[in-house]
Amino acid sequence: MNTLSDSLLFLVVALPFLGAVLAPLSIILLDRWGTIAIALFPAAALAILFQQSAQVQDRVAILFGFDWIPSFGVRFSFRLDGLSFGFAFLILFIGALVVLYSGGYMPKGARRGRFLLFIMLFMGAMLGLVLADDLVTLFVFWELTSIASFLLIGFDHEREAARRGAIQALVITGGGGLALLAGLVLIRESTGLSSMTQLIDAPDALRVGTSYVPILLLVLTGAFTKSAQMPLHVWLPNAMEAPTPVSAYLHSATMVKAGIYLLMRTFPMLGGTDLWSTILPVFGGITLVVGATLALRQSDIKLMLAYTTVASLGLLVMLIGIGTPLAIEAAVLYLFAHSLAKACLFMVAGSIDHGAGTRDIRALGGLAGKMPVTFVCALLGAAAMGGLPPLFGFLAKEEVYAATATADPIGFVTTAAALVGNALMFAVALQVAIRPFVGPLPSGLRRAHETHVLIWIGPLVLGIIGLLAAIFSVTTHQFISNPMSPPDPSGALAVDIALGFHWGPALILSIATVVLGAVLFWRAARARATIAGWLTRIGWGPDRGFDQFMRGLVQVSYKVTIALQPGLLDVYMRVTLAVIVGTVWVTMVWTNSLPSWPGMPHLFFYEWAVIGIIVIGVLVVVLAASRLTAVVSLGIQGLAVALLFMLLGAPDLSFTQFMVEVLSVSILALVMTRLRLMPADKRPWRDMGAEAALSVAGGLGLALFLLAIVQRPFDTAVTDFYERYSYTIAHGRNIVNVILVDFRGVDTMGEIAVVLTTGAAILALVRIRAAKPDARHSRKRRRRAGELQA
Amino acid sequence: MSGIGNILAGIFVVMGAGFALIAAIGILRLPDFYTRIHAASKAGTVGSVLALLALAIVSDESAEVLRAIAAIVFFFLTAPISAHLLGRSAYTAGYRMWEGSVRNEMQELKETGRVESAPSSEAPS
Amino acid sequence: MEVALVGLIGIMFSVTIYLLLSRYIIRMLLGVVLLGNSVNLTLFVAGRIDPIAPPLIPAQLTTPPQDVANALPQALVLTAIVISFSFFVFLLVLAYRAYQDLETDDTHEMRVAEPEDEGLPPLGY
Amino acid sequence: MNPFVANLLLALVWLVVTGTFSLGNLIFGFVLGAGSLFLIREQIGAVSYFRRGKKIVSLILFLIYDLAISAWRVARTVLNPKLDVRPGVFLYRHRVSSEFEIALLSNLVGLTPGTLIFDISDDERTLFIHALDCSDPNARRREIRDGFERRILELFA
Amino acid sequence: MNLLQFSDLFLDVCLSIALALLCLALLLTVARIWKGPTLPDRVLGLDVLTSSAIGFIAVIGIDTGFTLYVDIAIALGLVGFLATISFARFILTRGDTERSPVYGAPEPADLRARREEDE
Amino acid sequence: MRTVIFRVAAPYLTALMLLFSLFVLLRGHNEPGGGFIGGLIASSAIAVYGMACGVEAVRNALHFHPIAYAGLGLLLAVFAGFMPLLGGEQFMTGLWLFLNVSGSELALSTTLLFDIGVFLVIVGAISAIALSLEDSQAG
Amino acid sequence: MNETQALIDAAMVTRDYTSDQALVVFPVLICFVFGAVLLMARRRMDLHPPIAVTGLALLLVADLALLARIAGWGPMSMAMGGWRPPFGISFTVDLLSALFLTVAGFAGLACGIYAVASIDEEGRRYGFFPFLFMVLGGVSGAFLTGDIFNLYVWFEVMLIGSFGLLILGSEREQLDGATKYGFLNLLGATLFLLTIGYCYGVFGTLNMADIALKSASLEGNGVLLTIASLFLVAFSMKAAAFPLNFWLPASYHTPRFVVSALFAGLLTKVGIYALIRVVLMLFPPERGGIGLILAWMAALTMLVGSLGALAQSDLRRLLNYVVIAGIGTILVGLAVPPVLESNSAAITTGAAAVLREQSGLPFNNGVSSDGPLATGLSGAIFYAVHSIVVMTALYLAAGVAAFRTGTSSLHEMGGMWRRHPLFSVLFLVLLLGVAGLPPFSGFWPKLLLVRASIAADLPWLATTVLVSGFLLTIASARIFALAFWRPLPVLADANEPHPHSEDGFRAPPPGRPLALVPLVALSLFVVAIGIWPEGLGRLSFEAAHQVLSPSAYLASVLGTAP
Ligand code: NA
Ligand code: NA
Repeated sequence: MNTLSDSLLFLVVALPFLGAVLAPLSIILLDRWGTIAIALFPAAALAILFQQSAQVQDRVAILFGFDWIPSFGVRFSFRLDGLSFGFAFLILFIGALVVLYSGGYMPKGARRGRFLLFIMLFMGAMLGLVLADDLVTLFVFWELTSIASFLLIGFDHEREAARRGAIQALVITGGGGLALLAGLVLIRESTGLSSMTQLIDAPDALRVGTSYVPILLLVLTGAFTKSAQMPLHVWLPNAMEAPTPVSAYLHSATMVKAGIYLLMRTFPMLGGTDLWSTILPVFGGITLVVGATLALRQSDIKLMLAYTTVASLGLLVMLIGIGTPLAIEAAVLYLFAHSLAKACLFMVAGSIDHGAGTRDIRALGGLAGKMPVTFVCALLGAAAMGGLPPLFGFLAKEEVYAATATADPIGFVTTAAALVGNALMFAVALQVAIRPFVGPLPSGLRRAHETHVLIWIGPLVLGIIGLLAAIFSVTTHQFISNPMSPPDPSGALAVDIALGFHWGPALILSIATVVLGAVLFWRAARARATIAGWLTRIGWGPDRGFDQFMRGLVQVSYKVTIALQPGLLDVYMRVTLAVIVGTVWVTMVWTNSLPSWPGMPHLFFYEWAVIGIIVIGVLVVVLAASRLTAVVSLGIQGLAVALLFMLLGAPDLSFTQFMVEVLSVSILALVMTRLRLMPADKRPWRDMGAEAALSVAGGLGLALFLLAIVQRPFDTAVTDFYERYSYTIAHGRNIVNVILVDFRGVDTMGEIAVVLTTGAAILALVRIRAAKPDARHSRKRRRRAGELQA
Repeated sequence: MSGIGNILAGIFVVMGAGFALIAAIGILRLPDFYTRIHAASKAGTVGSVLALLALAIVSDESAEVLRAIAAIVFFFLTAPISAHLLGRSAYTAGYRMWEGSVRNEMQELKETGRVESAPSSEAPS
Repeated sequence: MEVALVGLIGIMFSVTIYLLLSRYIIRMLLGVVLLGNSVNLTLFVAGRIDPIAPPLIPAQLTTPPQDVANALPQALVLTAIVISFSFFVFLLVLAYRAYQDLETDDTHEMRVAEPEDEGLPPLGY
Repeated sequence: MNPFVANLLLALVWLVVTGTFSLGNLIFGFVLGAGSLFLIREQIGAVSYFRRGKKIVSLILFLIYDLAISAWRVARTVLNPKLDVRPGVFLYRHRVSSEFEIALLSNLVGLTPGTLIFDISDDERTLFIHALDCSDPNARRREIRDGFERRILELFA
Repeated sequence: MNLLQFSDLFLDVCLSIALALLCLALLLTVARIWKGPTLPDRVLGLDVLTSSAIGFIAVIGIDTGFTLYVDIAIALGLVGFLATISFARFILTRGDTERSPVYGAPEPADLRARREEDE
Repeated sequence: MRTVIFRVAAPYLTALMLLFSLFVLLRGHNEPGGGFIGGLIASSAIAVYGMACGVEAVRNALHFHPIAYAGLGLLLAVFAGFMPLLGGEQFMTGLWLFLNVSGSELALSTTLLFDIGVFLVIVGAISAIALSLEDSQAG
Repeated sequence: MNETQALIDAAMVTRDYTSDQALVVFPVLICFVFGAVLLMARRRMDLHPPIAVTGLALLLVADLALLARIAGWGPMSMAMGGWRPPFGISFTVDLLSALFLTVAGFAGLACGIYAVASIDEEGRRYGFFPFLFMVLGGVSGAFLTGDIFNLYVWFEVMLIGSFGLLILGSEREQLDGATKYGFLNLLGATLFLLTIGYCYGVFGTLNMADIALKSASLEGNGVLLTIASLFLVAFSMKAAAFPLNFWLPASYHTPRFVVSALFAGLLTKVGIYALIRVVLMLFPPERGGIGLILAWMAALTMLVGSLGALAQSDLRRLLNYVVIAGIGTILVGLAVPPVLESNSAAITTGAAAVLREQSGLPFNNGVSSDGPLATGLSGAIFYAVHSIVVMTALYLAAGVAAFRTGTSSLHEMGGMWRRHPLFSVLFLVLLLGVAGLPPFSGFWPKLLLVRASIAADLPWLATTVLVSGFLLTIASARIFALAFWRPLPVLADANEPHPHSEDGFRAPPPGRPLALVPLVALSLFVVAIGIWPEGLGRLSFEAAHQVLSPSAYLASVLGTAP
């Protein structure tokens, strides 16, 4: 691996990001033609990539990268092999066309620059994702695609539907991403392997590990969310709120394929088990059939395409689940065909929208004359999607049928699913390609016109590529699709690929597809109504479910939060004190560290008297019917404590306690009695009992723990030190004071900072009086806003 | 000297404590706030002053003696003031006097403009 | 002696907790004062209370003559007293100001920062 | 020079000369100084100083005497099982002049047990005195007039 | 037994008696504070408590030989005075407070009743 | 409140208390006392003065805002800790200077300076609190 | 004289004192000096901003110098008063302290600059900047001190300073919020003091290094568990961990935005610091018993925080809960089970081990040899640093947003994406950072925490981390959609007064460029750490190591112990 090619390969990853940074500037300087300049970035990247194609065809994996975060064991490393090459090709190629397309499609102004920035950002993220070797690096790019798509889907942010679509995509794919993260971390923690290359080199490491099942489920969750498998597909149709270039790019060729990429990538180490070949075909098959059915129900072209995308993704998942070399090969081909065709058709949809002002299939017709180029594009795209020869889609579909038919033991089911799905998709493709262009021109479409060259160039190129790829299928296969599929253990290239008819079940199934599709197309309106009827009868779908989930989440959160944070200080105190008391008791009992039974203390009578006065004072504080009595009793207690300190040989303490206590009580009485307050502490009986129990338990617990401690031997080294050096070095005869100003002077420094700040804080508290009406006003305002919302 | 000092101190201590007790009994027994002030401020002060005096006698530090004397002066200065301020404030704030009080010339003066018991020379103009 | 003090501390903590559980800020403030005292006593007792001579070094000597009380907890408690006094005064004034503006000292009625009628956040997008 | 300052200086000189810095020695020095000043009182115009000193001493002695008497009275009242009190407020129109003298008089009257300065009229001429035993206000007034007031008047004459 | 020994013994006995008397005094004062019934009564109780405590300090000072406790007594006297006069001041101004509350509307009857119950 | 008795006596009482507070402050290193207790006594003195003679009198007497004294106190304390750093000692190491003044020893030290800082903080802060509360109740 | 010298040699630290040691006290000194000077300069309000910003910049410089010193040469200590530890108070700085200190200084400076633009004359007059310095002084002291009682004192300095900031404005909300904040925090601080009392009663010492040594020799003693648990409760209150978090959502939204920003960044993190320092370092054998409780607390705290964030309609109250979720995430790192052998061995061998050469730490393959606890702890430290920066920035940004829309209610906000695109991007970066999405700073520590919990066989804890991140992602997306994307809702009442006159938004416009400077700096940090986390990651790892095998720390404190 030499440095130059390394750097060049890094450039592949970096170029889209570079383009992103320059996009706004380019638009400002060159207006819509600036998009051409930006399209050069992916084009350049593509060129660099193709330099490596020889090695890729030889199934040599090119590794490049550097230590990113050595302390986490994370490398910024990439792996260019057949699989990533194929995906990278799609991303860059379609990406470049989409960039051009957006130049024509997006309205003028700064928003175009911003849009292009996001598109390029997404392109970089996607490219990084498919090229990443290190698992963490992969995840970083994975999430980056979610973020970029959030911004893109919500691009028309002033519409609520766009915001909803963006949030939905982020929630679903982001949630899946977290599952993926868990899976990746689990892989690393259970095997110690941290890159795809390492995993590929030890393909059985995961399957034999004890964590296989959780890893598989987590990775699949990630892949399924991104690749819109039922019932997590809902975000995809809703993402159609995004501008059409976004749909053409993200929702045909790239983002939705990230999951497929992940499945293909992990197939060698996770695939081939019963679990794998059960889950994937089931989810994939259901997604295929349901997605295609729902596609037929739609009348908005973009939505029709979106649901067929869902169906296609289901088909891909099903194929990967089948997991035979043939199936994988078929998946690769289908992936390729689908990406080209779907991107083309989305762009066509955008072109129609742009030129005719609507995307509703029922309002469209007769545009062939007005928008001839678009019509051609539509035909090419639809033919590829429908699997008609001589387009690449046809080849793919042949392989699909070959693969499903040979799937064991579920061949019949998968084939049936594929047939139904393909037929439905064929019908939809026909609708998209035919309906808007033939028949009479509705009056509303008189002003329809062909669109800007930047708009139609993309689909046209894609359509032609679809054609060429099929015509030169051997080259295509050699270049792209063969390296993408994992090397067959048997070594033989089992797939025979050429543009021609394969006599056998595959052809029969293809014909059946076309026939069935044509019928459905013929009765499209009826079918739409029927499906709509079913949906109404079901009445509920994951899309509504999402709204319910979000609302429910907020409502549950609200209830939980209100319950946990009721806004009542006494509740807060109760919980806090209960935690403290519980901690003392539980740990003390748990560790059996209760004190031993103490002997009767020997006290002088006046010591008893002082303690007695404290007890009386304290009890009066709590029992007093009036708060004045309570305050003054507090003073009694304080004075007695001060006396106690004096009796115990703490004159400084006594000194301070006297002063502080008297001051506290005076201030308390002065301030408190100015207020009209409840004289007594009225609690309900039940509360009173519980709180008294808590109090007694607390007092007892804290005291017992103290007793347990004072029964232990005590190390007086520190105090001995103070006694020894208080006078001899610190020149002070009052050891306490020497501690305060010398031995532990820093405490005192903090203490005076507290006092100083208290003074300043009280000054602020007393002096600043806010204008009260404002506050009330704001509350009212808030409430009214809430009503508005409701 | 010390022996006599000790004996003197002992006597003063007991007297002081006795006065403190008298003050306590006084505020417990006397009928209203205004009469209790007498017990509190007078007997209480005398009690603490006597105890301090005893301490001054016993102490062999002259500085402490001086401080004890200063304290006594301070107590003598402050006791009447606090008693005066307390009583006056309570009266002004409207706390009633005991019904058993024999006269209130202040009230009398305010209501009638003159005081019966006082000789005319005593009455304010 | 320690046992007696421990018992005292237990009682003080019980009352403290009971007061702190009150709905009324003024009661809680009483609890705060008691809390400070209880904790200070705990700190004091934790340093053991065997010798009860004050930790002072008489003139002519360079170290204390006999066993003196543990000086360290005294210093700690002194610091703690000052700090808890500061906090007490602040909270007291805060309660006063709160009463002025919120017209209550019942924490159940002080629902300004976390109003009862807050309502759900927007449920849309 | 103020005779008191002179006396104090003499006491300090005594301290320095004897080299013993103690309270007792200071007081002793003060007394010695007073004695030496007393000898030359005519020459240095310290006659009034000594006269006033005598008055002050007499006031203090009277205060102690009065304090003892009335403390005993209060004690007897309080401890008497029958609790025979006849409290009341009487007024007293004093004759002293300066604020300081008023304050001093009030303080002394207030200090003695049994009497309490209740209020002072706005013109500060009349003291309202609460007495524990107010059965004979004129007797109380007489006691004050012949006791503290006379001595204060003499002192500041 | 010479004079010194006798005087020491005498002083000891006296101190014990004094302590007993003071303890009694403290307890009785506490009783008055408990009973009230008015704020001034309680303030007065605190005042007596303070002066009893001063006596207590002095006696303990003599008893333990740490006569420097006199300073604590002085400080207590100072701060006790401050407390008493500030209470006095408060009692004086409270009349005004009652008639026209500083903030808000006139005092409602129920609150007034509570306040009176308070005394 | 400001009756003649109190008014006349208050300045003397205040002076007496202030004197005592300084005494307590200065001898704190050797006997019970120190900056904190001294400061509390001094603040009590100022409070007594304020009650007898009014807030304005106190403000005039202090001249600067009380919180400034407190700030000065903290600065002094910090400075006392900082001085030894200049001399290459650890923070807050006590530096002592024993002056022989006419036979008696006068001890100056950073710990004393520190204690004076404590004193000022307490006096300043408590006076500031008292005065602001006083104002708020007047207004 | 020789005799005196002998005494001094026995009692005082006589080792060579290098001038860079003075750095240890500078943070506190700077704060106190500037706080005091600003308090004294009451007549010159115009001078407050320049003086304050100078002081804050100085503080940050001192913190950075200290960090550089510690990162280069290991822990450092200063014996206050020259008294030999454990007898005097020593300030001891290891990487953990220095790291927290530096970030605190950064947040402080950011808030200070923002405040210059946003705090009005009245706020200045009544001490905004002095309070700011006092809070920072308390925080710095808490990070620096090596003495447990002294730690309490710094807690209180910080607390009272925060009171001052909290009530600045005296609005009704503030009075209510401050009441709850005040009582609960006072209770927490007092519990801390009480526990110090118990701790002193057992060990007879207050020096943390000394306690660490002694507690290792008392291993298995039941009393220690109670003490450690009480410390845990006390610090959890400070850190606002569930179920002791009440005070935070009750108060953090009431003061000025810049104050919330400072609090959110700093105060709870001091609780975290104390948890690490005291519970992890002083009572390592006891951790086994409380590790599981910590794990539960962590999980519940995360959920309470992230659910709370979803439940709020006011942006600031929402952020309060985000702070709590962050605390829960940090706690995860403290909850994973320890590896006891290496840890307690380092301590029990006592003074000899203390001086043992610190072994080179293996970072090469990133799999720490000390197992999940080291990974988790470094994740916690990393996350704490991230959280300080991002939460400070978020509250500041919320202030700007509230000013620009005149409200902080999600019902009423809107339209900023169109009108203030750059600011919106800034806000978005912060939201993504707080949600823990890559490539922003919040992701990396989360990765470590997930790794640690999975390695420690606590999959449910890892799940909770991820779920909480998921919920926060939802909350962030909602904020962004509602407040930024959505057009400004039209209020029904056209006669509505101009929203800027509302309480809380009366301050002069923080929309001024000056207010954006700290915001940009903080956001750059979030991005920079997201893209290149190695520096902070390495520091966190080393800091965690120093905590878990504290020989260097102990050596720096007790290095010359007899
Ligand atoms: Na925080
Ligand atoms: Na906090």
